[in-house]
Formats: sequence, C-alpha cells, structure tokens
Amino acid sequence: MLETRDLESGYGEMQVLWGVNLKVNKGSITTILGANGVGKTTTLKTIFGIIKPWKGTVTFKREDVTLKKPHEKVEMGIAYVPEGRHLFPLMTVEENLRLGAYTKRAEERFEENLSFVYDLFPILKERRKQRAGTLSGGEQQMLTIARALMSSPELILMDEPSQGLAPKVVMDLFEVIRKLKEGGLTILLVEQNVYASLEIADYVYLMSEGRIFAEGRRDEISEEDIRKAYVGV
Amino acid sequence: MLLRVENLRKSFGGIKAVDGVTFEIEEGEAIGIVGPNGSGKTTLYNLISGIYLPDEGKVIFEGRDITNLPPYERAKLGIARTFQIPRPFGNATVLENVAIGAMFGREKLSVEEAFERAEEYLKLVGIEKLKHKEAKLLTPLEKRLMELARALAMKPKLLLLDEVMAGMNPVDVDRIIELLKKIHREEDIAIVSMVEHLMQAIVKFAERVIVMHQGKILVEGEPEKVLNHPKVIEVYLGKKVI
Amino acid sequence: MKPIKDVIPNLIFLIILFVIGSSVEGMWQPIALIIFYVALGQAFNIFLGLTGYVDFGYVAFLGLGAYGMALAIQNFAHLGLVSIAIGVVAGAIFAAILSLAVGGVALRLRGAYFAIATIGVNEGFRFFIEGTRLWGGTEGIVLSGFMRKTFGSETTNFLSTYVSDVALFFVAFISALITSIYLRSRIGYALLAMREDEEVAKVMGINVTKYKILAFITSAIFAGIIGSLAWTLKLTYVFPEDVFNIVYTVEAIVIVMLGGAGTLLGPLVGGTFYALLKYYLNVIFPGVQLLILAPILIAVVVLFPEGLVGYLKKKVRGTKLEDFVR
Amino acid sequence: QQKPEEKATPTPTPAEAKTPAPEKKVETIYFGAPISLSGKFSKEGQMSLWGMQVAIKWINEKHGGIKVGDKVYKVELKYYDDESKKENVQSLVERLATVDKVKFILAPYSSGLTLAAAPIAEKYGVLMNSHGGASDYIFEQGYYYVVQTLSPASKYQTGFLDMVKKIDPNAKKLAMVYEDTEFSRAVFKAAKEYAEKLGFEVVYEKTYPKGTTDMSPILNELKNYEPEILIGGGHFADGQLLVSQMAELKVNVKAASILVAPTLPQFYEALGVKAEGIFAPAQWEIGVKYSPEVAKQLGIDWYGPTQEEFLEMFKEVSGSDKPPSYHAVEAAAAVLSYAYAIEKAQSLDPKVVREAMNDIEFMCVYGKWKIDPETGKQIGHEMVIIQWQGGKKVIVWPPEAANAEPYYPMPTWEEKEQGKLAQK
Amino acid sequence: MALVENLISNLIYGLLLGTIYGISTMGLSIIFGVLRIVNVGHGAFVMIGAFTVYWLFVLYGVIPPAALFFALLFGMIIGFAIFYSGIKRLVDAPELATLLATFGYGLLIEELAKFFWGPEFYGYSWDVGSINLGITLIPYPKLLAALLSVFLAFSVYTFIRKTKFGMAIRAVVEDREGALACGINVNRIYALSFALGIALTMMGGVLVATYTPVGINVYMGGGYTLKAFVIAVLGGLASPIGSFYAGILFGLFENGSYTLLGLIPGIEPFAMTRFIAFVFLLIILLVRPTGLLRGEEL
Ligand SMILES: Nc1ncnc2c1ncn2[C@@H]1O[C@H](COP(=O)(O)OP(=O)(O)OP(=O)(O)O)[C@@H](O)[C@H]1O
Ligand SMILES: Nc1ncnc2c1ncn2[C@@H]1O[C@H](COP(=O)(O)OP(=O)(O)OP(=O)(O)O)[C@@H](O)[C@H]1O
Ligand SMILES: [Mg+2]
Ligand SMILES: [Mg+2]
Repeated sequence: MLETRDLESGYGEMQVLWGVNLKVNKGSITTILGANGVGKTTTLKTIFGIIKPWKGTVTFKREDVTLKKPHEKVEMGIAYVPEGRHLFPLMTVEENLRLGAYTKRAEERFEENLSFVYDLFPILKERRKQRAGTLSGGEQQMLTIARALMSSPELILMDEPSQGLAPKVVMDLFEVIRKLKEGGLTILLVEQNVYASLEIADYVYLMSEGRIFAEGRRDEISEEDIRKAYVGV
Repeated sequence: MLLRVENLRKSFGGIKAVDGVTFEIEEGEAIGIVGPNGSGKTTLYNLISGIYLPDEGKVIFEGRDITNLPPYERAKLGIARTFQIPRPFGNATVLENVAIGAMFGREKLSVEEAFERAEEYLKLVGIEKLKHKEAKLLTPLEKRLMELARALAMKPKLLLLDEVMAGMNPVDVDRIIELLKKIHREEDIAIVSMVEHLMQAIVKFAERVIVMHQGKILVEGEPEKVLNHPKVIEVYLGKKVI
Repeated sequence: MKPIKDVIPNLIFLIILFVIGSSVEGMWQPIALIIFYVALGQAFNIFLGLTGYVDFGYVAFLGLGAYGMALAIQNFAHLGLVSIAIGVVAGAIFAAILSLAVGGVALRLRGAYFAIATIGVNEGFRFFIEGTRLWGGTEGIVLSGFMRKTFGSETTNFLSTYVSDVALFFVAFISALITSIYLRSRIGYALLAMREDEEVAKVMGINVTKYKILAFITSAIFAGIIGSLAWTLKLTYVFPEDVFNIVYTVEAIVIVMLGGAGTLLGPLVGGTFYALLKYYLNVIFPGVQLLILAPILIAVVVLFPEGLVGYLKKKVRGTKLEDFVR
Repeated sequence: QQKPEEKATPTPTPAEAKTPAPEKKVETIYFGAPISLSGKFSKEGQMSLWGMQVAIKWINEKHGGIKVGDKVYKVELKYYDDESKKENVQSLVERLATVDKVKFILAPYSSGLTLAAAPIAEKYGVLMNSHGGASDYIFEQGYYYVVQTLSPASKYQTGFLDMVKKIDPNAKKLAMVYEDTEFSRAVFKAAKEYAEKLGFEVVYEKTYPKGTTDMSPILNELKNYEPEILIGGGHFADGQLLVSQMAELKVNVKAASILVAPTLPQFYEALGVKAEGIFAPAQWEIGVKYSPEVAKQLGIDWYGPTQEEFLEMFKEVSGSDKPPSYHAVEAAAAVLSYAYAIEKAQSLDPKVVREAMNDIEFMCVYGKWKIDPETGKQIGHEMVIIQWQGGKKVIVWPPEAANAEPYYPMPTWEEKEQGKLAQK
Repeated sequence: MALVENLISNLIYGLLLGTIYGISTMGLSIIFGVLRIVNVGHGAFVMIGAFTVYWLFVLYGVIPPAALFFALLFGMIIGFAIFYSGIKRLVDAPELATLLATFGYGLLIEELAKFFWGPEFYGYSWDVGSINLGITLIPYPKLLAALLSVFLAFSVYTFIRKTKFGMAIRAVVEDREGALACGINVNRIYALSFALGIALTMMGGVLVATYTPVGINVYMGGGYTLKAFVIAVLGGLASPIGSFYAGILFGLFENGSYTLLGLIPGIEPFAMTRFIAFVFLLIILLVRPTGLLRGEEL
C-alpha cells in the first residue's frame, strides 16, 4: 500500500535520512523502532509531506506521491497522528472532530465516522462539548487518534501515540490500535514502548542513524537486533 | 523538613485540578509522583514553583512561607524544575540555555563561571556535543535532557522533574536514572521529585511514591507497597506491574 | 574588555561618517540626517534588541526630551551655555520618569499588546499637552529668537547646526556601547531568556520585570537625550504634533529591522542605508521617491528577514570575521 | 500629474537660444526650494511648485531673464521633495546652499518647516523667502535672511470681520470653532482681539484636535448658543467636515468664514449646494483686480505676468485644467520678488539683495509686495475674501479687489436643500 | 436640560461612530489573529476603500454602500497580490520583519494612490435626508453606515464561527501542524485570511467614507491606523468581534466624555476626550492585559 524508496531528507543543511526503504502492506500494523533521534519522526514527516524529500520516492496505492502536499495526501486517504498531539485546544471535542473531516473525501461520511469514533472512545462522546485543551493527557491522545480517523483514512501514520500516557491508558490504546487494524485500516506506527508495540506489530523495521538496518516479521526479529537498535551501532 | 504543602487547592473554571493536597518532603528523599492523566501532577508543580498561585493553601519551603513569592525568588531559594512539554530558549544555544540556569539559580554566578558550569552539566547528561546548536533544533527528547542540565546547573535544593523520560528508550532511561541517583547522592541537591509514567523508572529511583487522583492524594508510601495497592491498579496501572 | 572590543567597528564607522561630513562640502547635513537616524536606531535597539518588545510609543520619550531642553533653555538661559547641559539632563530625566511610569504599567503586557498599548501612552500624552495647554499647547515653544538674544546669533547657529549633530555622534556611540555591555552581562542573558519564554525565565530565577524596566529606562533616557538635541537644540522649537509624531517610531523600527534587531552594527547600517537612500532619492526623484523607496524596503525585508547585519552575522558565523559583525 | 522630468529648466525660447545678444552674456542663476511633494503638505507643495515654475517661465521667456549689469541671467529651479519632514528640510536646504550653490531659497511649506530651515539659511547666509509659513512669530526670532511674501496669520480673518460689520452692524454673536494647531491658533487669537474691538461678542469658542472625523459634539453644543456669525476651520479636511456637519445638524448662521478649505474647487465638488454662501479668506483668488494699470495708479512697478498670462502658463506648466490655488500664486510671487529685488539691487549677493528688499515695493498678479524692514514680515500684501455663489468662487472683499457683492445672510440649510443658491 | 440632551446626542453619535471605528478595525484583527502580523499599513487600505466609494459615486453614481461589493472584490485581489508578492515569504520569519514589510506595502499603496489621484482632498454629497430625533439629527447615510457595520461585523463573526472555512482558519491559528494533519491547506488559509483581512479593511473604508463623505485623501489612513491599533488591543487584538465591540466602546467613550469634560474650565474638552479615551485603554489593559475578549480566540 505504501512504499518508500531511498528516501533522503533533513532540516536546513543537516541530512537526517540517508535512504530509507519501507513497505507497508494493506491491513497490517508496521512499526518502526529505533533509538532517540535516529529519524523516525523525520521519516513520518517526510512521508506525509511536512518535510520535502530531498531524494527518493514515496508511492501510495501505486501512485507516486513524493511531491504531494499534506492536504492532498489526506484527500487520498493518509492520516497523520503527530507526536505531541497538536489538537486545537480552544475548540470543543466535536469541533476538533469536525475539522478532522475537513477533506471532501471525509465530509461525505461524516456521520458514519463520527459514530464510529464515538463507539471506539465513548469518553469523547461524553466530553463532546468540552474544550480540547482542558482534556486530560490521555483523553487528548484519544482525540488526536479520533480526529485522524475522521478523515476516512486507509493508512494512518502514528508517532509515539503512547507518550506521556498513564499505563492503564496505554493498554487501552494498544487495544484500540489492534481493533483499528481488524477493521481494515493500515497502520504505520512509531513507538518507544517497544514491548507493547512488538506485541501488536505484524512487521518491524529497525532504524539507526537515518537508515533501516534490519527488518522482518515480528517473530523474525532477534532480541539482539532490538537491543542494537537502542544502544545504537 | 524541606518542603511542606498544606491543603493546596487550584481550580480552572469548573475543573478542580488540585483539590486539597497536603504532604511533606524531608531532606535527602527521592520522591516519585504518579497518577492518571489529568490528576493534577503538573499543576502541583506549577504551584510549588510559583507559576500559579493557589486558590487556597500554603507552600512552605525550609520553614518559610513562600505561597505568594514570585517564581524567581523561589528559584533563588533553591527550587528548580523541568517542563512536561519542553520549553527551551529556542534561539539560544544549548550551552547558553544551561548557562542562564547557572547564572540566575541559587548561586549568583558571573557570566564566565556560569558558562564553565554549563559545560560541566552538559557533559553530565551526555549532550555536550550539541552545545553550540540552537535549542529549537533539538528533538523533544534532547530538549528534555537539556532542561535537566539547565535545572541541575541551578544547583537547586529541590528539583522537580516532570516526565523527563517520556519518549526515551529503555537504555537511556536506565542511564538517566543512574545519573539522577548519582547526583542525588553526591551533590547537595536534597530532593528530586519525579513525575513519570514509566514504572520501571519510578521503581528504580523513588524511595517514596505519591499517587494522585482527581486532584487529591490517593496513596503514598514505599514504591512496592503503593504500586500494588488495588486502588492504584484500578485507576492508574490497569494491571499489576510488579 | 569584550564589550568595548565589540563596538570598535561602530567607532570606526562613526569616525568615517564624521570625517566625510566635516571634509566634503555640503555633506554635513546629510551626515546629520544619517546620524539622527543612527542614534535613534541605536537607542531604540537597546530595548527592542534586548527584549524583543517593540515600543510603538517610543517617540513620547523623544518628545519629552525635547520639552526638557526647551524648559531648561527658557528657565536657565541666564546661566549661559550651562542651560544646554541642564537641558540634556532634564530631557533624560523627563524621559526616565515617564518610562518608569509607563514601564510599571505596560511592561506587564506581552508582545503586540505592549507595542500597541504604548501608542496609547504617546497619543494620550500628546492630547494631554494639547488639551490642558500645558507648555504652550499646540502653539508649542519657539526659542530661536530668545536663544539668539541670550546666546548671540553666532553661538545659537553654531549650537543648532553643529553642536547638536556632533552630540548625536556621542549618543549613537554610547548607546551602542551600553547595548554591548548589557549583551555581555547577566542583563543580556536574563533578557535573552525573557525574550524566549518569560515564564520559564522566571522559574529559573530571573526577575524579569527588573531587567525589562532597566532596558526600557536606558533606552528611554537615550531617546530623551536625542529629543533634547535633535529637536529643541537643532530646530529651536517644539510643537507637540511634531515631537509626538509616531512616524519617528515607525522609522526607528524600520531602521532597526533593516539593520537587524539586537545586533550592534544593525542600527548603524540600517540608519545609514535608510538615510542615504532617502536623501538621494529625494534629490534625484523628487515627488516619486517614496514610490521607489517602498519596493526597495519590501525587497530588503523579504530577502533579509533578519536584517542586513543579521544576515551577515549568520554568514560569517564560525569565520574570522565573526568578531567584527555583531 | 507631477512628472520628474519637469525639474529640467524650461527650454529657452528658440529666438533666445539662436541669437544671444552679443553684448550680453547669458548665465544661469539658481533658485532653490525644498518642497513638500509627499506627506501631509503635498497638496500645497504641488501647487507651489507649479506656481514657481510659472514665475520662472515668465522671467526666462517673457521677461528675457534677470538683468544685472551687462549680464542676463536665466533662472533655474533646483527643488527637492522634503516629504513634509523637518530632517529632510534641513539637509536639503544645506545641499541647496552648498552643493548647488543656491543663494536664493524659497522656504518650505508651513511655519514649522520654515522655522526648521531658518538656522541653516542663516548659517550659510542665503536668502529665504517664506511663501507658506504664515505665523507671525517666524519673523520675531531675529533672522536676518528670512523674508515673507504671504500675509501673516494674524490677518486671515480680520477682513471678514470688517466686511460683516459693514454689511450688518447689528450682528453681534460670534462663534469660533477651529482646529487646534499653531496656525489656526495664531489666526483666531488675532481674530478674537479684532472682533472684540469691532464690538462682536464671542459667545462660543472651542477647538477640535487635528484629525477629527466627527464634530458633532461641538456642533450640537454650539447650536444652543445661537450664534449669528461663525468663523473657524484650519485646513482642507476639517474645513470640509465642519461645513458638511453644520449642514447635517442644521446649524444655521448668517455668515461663516472657514479657513483654507473653501478656496479650493474640491470644496464645492464635495459639498455641492451646501457650499453656497460660505466665505473664506484667501491670499489670492482668480479675478483679483491687480493689473499693471492699478499698479500705475498707485505709482509702483508692475512685475511679472498678468493674471491672464499667469493662468495660461499655469495650464501649460501643470498640464492639467486645475485652476491654481493661492498657494501657487504665493510661491510665484516669492520667485518674482527675488527677481525684482535682484534687478533693483543689481547684485547677486544675498546680503545686498536683502538690503534692497527693505525698500522695494511692487505689484504682481498676487498683489502688492512690501516687507517690514525690521522683521521681514509682509505688510504690502492684502488678503481677499471669497464666497461661493451659484457654484462660483467670487471675490467679495475688500471692495477695491472685489468682483462681486457679498451675499448676506447666507441661505439656511433648509433653503439650500430646496436648491436655493447664494445668488441674487 | 441642555446638558443632558447634549450628553444623549453625543452618546448617540458616539454609538454610530463607534460602529465605524469597529468595522474599520476588524481587518487588522483578522490578519493579526491568523498570521500574527501587525499590519502597519492598515490605514492605506481604509483609504483605498474610501476612494472606492468616491470614484464609484462620482463617476458612475453608484450609491455609497453598494461600493462594499467592489471593495470586497478589489480587496481580495489586492490582498492576494500582496500576500504572494512578499508576505508569504515572511510567515516564518521573525515577527518584526513583517512590520517592516507591511509598512513598505502601506507606503507603496499611498504613493501609488497619490500618483494617480494626486494630493487632493475629495468629498461627495449623498443627500438623502435625516431623521430628526428632536435633540439632534441623524443623516440617513450615517445611520445606514452604522447598520451595515453591525451587519458586516456579525457576518464576519458567523463566517468565522460557523462555516467550515472559518473553522479551518481557527484551526490554523490554534495549531498549524494539527491543521496540516487534518488535510487543511495551510498556505491557502494564510493567503485567504490575509486577503479577507485586507478586503474587510477596505470595506471598513467604504463605510468610513459613507459615514464621513468628506476629507478623502491619500494620506487619510494614518489616523485610522493609530485608532485601529488601539481599538484592536482594547478588543483583544486577535479577536475581530472583540475589536468591533471595542470600537463601539471607544466611540461612546470619546464622544460621551465631551459633555462632561466641557464642564471643566481651562481645558480643551475635545482634545481631552482623546486623552481620557487612552487613559481608559490603559486602565482596561491593567485589569485585562489581553483585552476585553481576552484575545486568544479569533
Ligand atoms: N526541526 C528540526 N530542525 C533541525 N533538526 C531537527 C529538527 N527536528 C529534528 N531534528 C534532528 O533530526 C534528527 C532526527 O530527528 P527525529 O525527530 O526524526 O528523531 P526520532 O527518531 O523521531 O527521535 P525520537 O525517538 O526522540 O522522537 C535529530 O538529530 C534531530 O536533532
Ligand atoms: N491552565 C489551565 N487551564 C485550564 N485547565 C487546566 C489548566 N492546567 C491544567 N488544567 C486542567 O487541570 C487538570 C490537571 O492537569 P495537570 O496538567 O496537572 O495533570 P497531570 O497530572 O500533569 O496530567 P498528565 O499526566 O496528563 O500530564 C486537567 O484536567 C487539566 O485539563
Ligand atoms: Mg520522534
Ligand atoms: Mg503533567
């Protein structure tokens, strides 16, 4: 469904990604693991188009989308859950969700999607008139995911969704991610919560210094490699 | 007794963020504060460091009532903190960030001395090679480490850490815990109070744990005991972790 | 002495300007024009550069400085030229008092709120003078005749066409020097922190208000001095409508932004660029010069959003030239 | 539109260019001017530039240059735009005095800018002729090289008061509503004294700050005092506003004299019938009866173009149909006074010319020109009073200059709404 | 009681004038709210709006309020032109750089206007009568301008609050990256908001010239810039509707205080109303440092 080939990018003059090759299959959970600062977030941002790729290609559903703008990608069915939430704090929960359905693609299925996310996160329904900024951290994270789901995505890019959440909420969250996959969604996940994410992942990429150095199905990845990913090579 | 908060209350609109909290911290303690999201941990820190003034209650530091003291005077008395969402001085370099901490902290250092000390602390937390980078260019995690160094450089008596380890990989978590323990032992920093959702870190570090829930203290005590408390498991952990 | 070393390029630049003005015929007033803008920019930059706050009401300090000098001449002329010195001091004190009052109130506001609220101070002050007819109200204070009678025509002419300009050279230099001293000291770092995040700065032990007010007053004092010299002494009259004209604040912003906020050379480069550009456009294209000036200003800011010196400073970072571009 | 290339000298007429008189060398003498072509005085600045250009054209083409001894001098104008700002005025005046070596400067517009330029002119010993700085105090500062061409502020409203006294000796209640600027204050301070001397009773006096966009508070209040006569105004915008809101609020008076604004055609364009009957003082107006014949009767020289010539040349120079405002003619008169004084003095030395100016008296399209030797203040020139009558600006005062009778009392606003004009 | 009557008529006029102050400020708030740009050239656009009324009326006999449509159209065009020719590159630049840029554009527009229309002071007369309230008279054009201001202000409010596009604008303001994630074309929102701000300012200018049909001049904007700044801050800078309310308050205060100040001997009451209004501003800011409507919301 999504493929990157030799993706290179960075900030200003500093190169961060040095040729990233990823493949995400339809209906799977793919996760990228790696030490801090190796370029996981950068990879997602480059795929989504917040950062322009310097080299390489991104294809989505066999179409070359390398140079497409983020809003065009949302229209095509890619959703992005940024690191650190990025909600609209002064707007109500429902307004946030409404904005999640900003694209034409999503507008048509607004009602349907709304009841879907309310089913998924009943607490949000309770809080739908509350301002997003006053939600607790966990609720905010749920809202971020819900908002992404409102765009009727086929592929969802998630950047450390469990960060800063209470352990109990983290458990619930991974449960939700699993449910989403079962519902047919494709997920590309970046996580620091290694064990929890390995549990639900179908396919794993290990990243170091802007490159993928190992990959495989969950059971193919060795403890050794994972450790390496964190100590850094 | 280093710090005592008495019946502290703070609400925003209808939300009671901190709702009658009383506790004490003795000199030489390492405290962990945990609790569900939105239980008031950060707000409590804001009240202690003086970003907010409480609606009710008192903050007493080294026997002195500091409830209404402006934040900068508290810093001079020896209270330092980091921020849950990092707040570096973005356009200043990492070194300058830390030097500013040293300059205006508990000890009044000259500009030169402050820069020397800043180098020291950057080395300590392990980001000395970033020292000439503009702070806004760091990743969230690097920013957290920088904030840690910045707070340490202030030579506080009470150090309030707010999720410095969020998003940190397990290897680095261990390294930072060791570092904090070492500082706690060796420097004259009396207390480190740590808010964290990573139980592995809390268990390794804290001598005493305070669990907050809906603005109140739910339980407090030794880590093992507290984290196995059924109520804590119910509202916070979801299942047994140790 | 690092702060002094830092302003050596400024000193050289100013000396060159002075030499050109003194030796090339007809260049004295153009140079006086430049030095007026440079001094204005340098003084403005003390506060803007250090705090990042724009004070739209800045011209109020110039205005008060102008009145300070005017009142000193009116009341102390019998002391001879000492009255001029009294005037400079009075201008500085007037401005300092106002800045203390304004700072106490307005510095609690942030960013754009502060910037604009200070317009209120300036306008309010002007209307107060006009409304209560204080210091002559709109009729202002006209001193030429009085000065010529008391000091003699020669001396008066010398004061208003030479001394006032030369004095501005000193103002320009000293304000740059003070900026430099501040930048290198705890004050500079405190304000750097404040600029980036006021709340964090406070938590780190910085008494933000104290440092802000310090920078504000310093900047205001220089404005008062400029007002006393460039208005009253140079023009020998004060009209409230002119001395409180917000145009001078806007020009100060333009100059500092052209050069680069917070840089030591910025106001010098910005002021010189702006004054020369305007002067020669006035001479060559009278009547349409602003039509030409406007796109040039836009182009400069689009190309160098951090100002000319700001841009250069980035370029030379890490090279040998670094020490000369500050 | 003002085009930059107009700066060039008017090309000499072919006759002169081809056959220069053999015994007389043709040289150029520069007059200099900082002019406000941008900024708040750009309206006045533009007009004065055109006026100067007309006068110079006349000197060069009709008069054959300025004759000093056996030399003939063409006049060329060096001008720069001061943007209505004092810093520019100072540096530009110095440029004129040093780089361009100009000895005769036409002062910038407004009293403030004139005052700013004075020390520089004095320093370089160049003459400066004020054609736009009306305030009396400029000439009380002891500047030697500064002389005045226009009538000072103290004279602006006195003619009108004389006129009212003459037409309607019973009119008593006078209201004054004017802009709070140094110029208007100077005008109305003198006017008040004069009015009281004439026996008027000032029942209401209020000022409004510059830039006012709503005068209803004053006018609502003024109504209660039921004045018979109103004098007021300050500049263009506020003058228009004052009359327009008097109409809206139906503040009726028998006569109203407003500074500056009504002297321009835009005033009538903006207000239409509401402008009918409004008076205004003017330094000059089309139709004034100054002519070589009048000059002869008075036994003084006539110098410069006649009114017809002036208007024609003005059209050429400005390239538009806009009639000249008095600002243009003031400026022209200042240029002519230089030329005349130079010829009288037979010298190009500013000091000699300045001395000569003390004694000269002449008439031009602008009227009489004579200064007070003591101060340099204009004392020869007299202002006129204009009135809008039937869509035309006519001169109604002083009688010797008038081309129409004053219409008094002015129709009420209600009558004007019905279409009544200030015409017999 | 003449005094009371006077006070009432001044308050009525203050209210009317206040709506005009308000409407000619809203564009400034929108641009600040969305792009964090203080438009120093604000007054130039008010001026263009005023000229739109003048030319349409004089040349084609279009009644003044109808010029609103043209102002909207021209305003959007001018706004886009300015945005794409320079402002776009400054969205991420230091905040102060935009001050210089908007100053430059304001200057450019004034000088272009002067080039075409000269330094003349224009005006027109649209005499359609007035209502007699006994204590004072209100000409219909003034009343109409005030009513249209209210209408326009609430249209803008509704647009920002209730439409999808308005929500997208608020989203960009609150969190740019979040807006990107929602599929909002952030650059287009910037461009559109800027253009809208300019258009609204020009429409404000139209109503200014409907209310005050004289004194139309290329440099008339300066006074409006100053006043708009102050009113915008009073209202909360980033809040257009706040600006509108603040405008009304300012108008009431300015005109209303005249009668009372007139009782104090030895001062010029009109100038003092200005002074008092600014004192009032400072007092409000002391109590609420981010303006009446707190200024965090659009
Ligand atoms: N906006 C930026 N400007 C400059 N450099 C940046 C920026 N954001 C990130 N970097 C740098 O790019 C590198 C990779 O960052 P990235 O955020 O992709 O890492 P990551 O793998 O997501 O790390 P983490 O686990 O900490 O989130 C880091 O060295 C970081 O310093
Ligand atoms: N400035 C504020 N305005 C309004 N509500 C606030 C504010 N700050 C905090 N709150 C609310 O107060 C409650 C406590 O927040 P706090 O940030 O202290 O929680 P926390 O325990 O630190 O949670 P987390 O673990 O998610 O960081 C929350 O409901 C939060 O939404
Ligand atoms: Mg990341
Ligand atoms: Mg928290």
